[in-house]
Amino acid sequence: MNAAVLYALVGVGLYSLGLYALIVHAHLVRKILAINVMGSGVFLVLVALARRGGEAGTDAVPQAMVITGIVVAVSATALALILVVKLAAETGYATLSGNRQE
Amino acid sequence: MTPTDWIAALLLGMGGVFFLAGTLGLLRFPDVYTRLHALTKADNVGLGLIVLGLSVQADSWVVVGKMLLIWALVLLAGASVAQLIARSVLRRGIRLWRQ
Amino acid sequence: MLLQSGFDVALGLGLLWVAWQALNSSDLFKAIVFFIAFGLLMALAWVRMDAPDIALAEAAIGAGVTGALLLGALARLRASNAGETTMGQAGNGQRRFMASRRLLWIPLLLMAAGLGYAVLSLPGYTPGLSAQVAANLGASGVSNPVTAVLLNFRGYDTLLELVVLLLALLGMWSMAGPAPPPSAEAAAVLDGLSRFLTPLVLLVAAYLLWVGTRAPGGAFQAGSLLGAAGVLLILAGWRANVASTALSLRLVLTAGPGVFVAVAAFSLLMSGQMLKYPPAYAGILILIIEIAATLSIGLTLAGLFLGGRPRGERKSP
Amino acid sequence: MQQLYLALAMFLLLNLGAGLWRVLRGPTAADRMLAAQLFGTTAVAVLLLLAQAFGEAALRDVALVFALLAPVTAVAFVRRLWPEQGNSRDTD
Repeated sequence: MNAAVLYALVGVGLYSLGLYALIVHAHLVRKILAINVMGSGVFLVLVALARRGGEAGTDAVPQAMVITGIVVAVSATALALILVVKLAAETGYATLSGNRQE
Repeated sequence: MTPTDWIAALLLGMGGVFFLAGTLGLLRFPDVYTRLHALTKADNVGLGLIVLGLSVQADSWVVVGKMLLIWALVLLAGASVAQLIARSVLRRGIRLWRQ
Repeated sequence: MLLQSGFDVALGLGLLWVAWQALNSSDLFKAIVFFIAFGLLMALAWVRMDAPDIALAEAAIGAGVTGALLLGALARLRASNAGETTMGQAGNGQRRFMASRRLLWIPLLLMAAGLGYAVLSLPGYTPGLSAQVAANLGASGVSNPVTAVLLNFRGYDTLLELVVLLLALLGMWSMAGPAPPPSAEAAAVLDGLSRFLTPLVLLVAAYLLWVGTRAPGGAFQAGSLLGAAGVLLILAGWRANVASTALSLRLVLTAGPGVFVAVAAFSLLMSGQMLKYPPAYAGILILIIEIAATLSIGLTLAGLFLGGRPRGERKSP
Repeated sequence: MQQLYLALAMFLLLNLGAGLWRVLRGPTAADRMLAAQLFGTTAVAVLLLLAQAFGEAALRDVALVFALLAPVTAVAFVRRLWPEQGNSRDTD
């Protein structure tokens, strides 16, 4: 097993852990963290699999996609966090209504 | 191994020891003030020794300059953050550890 | 060789463990600190994946923006007593769900096993598009393949990414209302630190932008650094004296996508195809787009951290 | 020599792992934040070692970015989460 496969498997692991946390946690900030971890897992799989080029070198296309992905992920996170902050300011909860007693 | 290699290895090893000391301090010291002290000093010395060890074998002066700049920035960050956190902890009324 | 594998295995296990803690720590603040550590380990993983361009972006975003963003949001949530959900707050449905949590492992493990099997069964040698990238690198105007892909071969992707960034900021502006007022006057140490570091960050951002044409670096990394400088200035209590309606602010925010579209139109006229630069001008066109994109990305990230529309007031002297 | 760099980088990584214990234990939020600060310094050292071990100059730029931005998260913590007006004595 070479390093690329190792990191791709770690990426799969991260994606699964993130999905688990996304489902079981009610707090929306935890859900945002979970989505971020899932995203990192996907990025890791993409870049790890781009390394199978051998002498032809690393494939630059997935790397470029991941760079823009990281910056877009952080701006989406910022937007999501503002939504949660507004929700909590309005309702006093940082969870969706289905997940709490009214 | 040439004599330069030995000097580099010695410096790098000492750097590792200081990092270990910083972590031991972080884990073993009794309160946040002492841990602050351990971290922001031991690790910065450790990084300095590693930078020195790498500089001995660096290819060019530009590389040495960049590494020294990095070390200076880490020192600045360590000193500022230590002061800011210590001040914030103190104002929150967290007591100092007494034997 | 053994040491390298050891490093990779330790880093991989560390990533998984830290991610687990970031997702499942009892205390939300603890979870966020673990998430910050997770970003740091990810940067090391990118280094080991021969992707220094990504490592640079991850370092700038992770160290400069994400942590500050999460901690700021947590502070605002605590102000409205929503920093944490206890089990008591969870509804009946949630509690019933907790009971079936163990069953959730079964489909998730099956999914993980399936994905793992898919990864393992992929052919070992796949050059992907690296041959095409290498063949056309000479005509792209830059010699860093990642920058060539970002700004030449798949320029339209990057153009749309810049639009997405802008949309995120506009979305926040329309929902969040005016930004929270700056916290109390910064301590002397913080004030001095922000004055000392900001010019250096700008310098390194310019360096990364410049070097990005031939070595790891580029607009996204430089823009993220600018954003981090903005975060530091906002934390130190500095505010630019512009309202969200100011023309100057809007011009810089739209400079990235705007210049990109202008270049696309120019290339449409010159060569009949959008974003197909004439090889003689490719280098300079890419640099112009990158400068505009860097400014837009930096200002957008800082604006996202501000947490609302800028009010247009100056730091009181 | 490359072996030595790699061995030291590995040692520092394990060192970082040991530091995670403090994030886990706390007890105060400041302790956790401090540990995160240590990770930044350690990552810089690891990156410098890897840069020399593999002859990749770009990794020094990554280290430079980490060093430049090392204080940002801690400053956010001090300014936003633990502002000085706060007199509550909760330990998180």
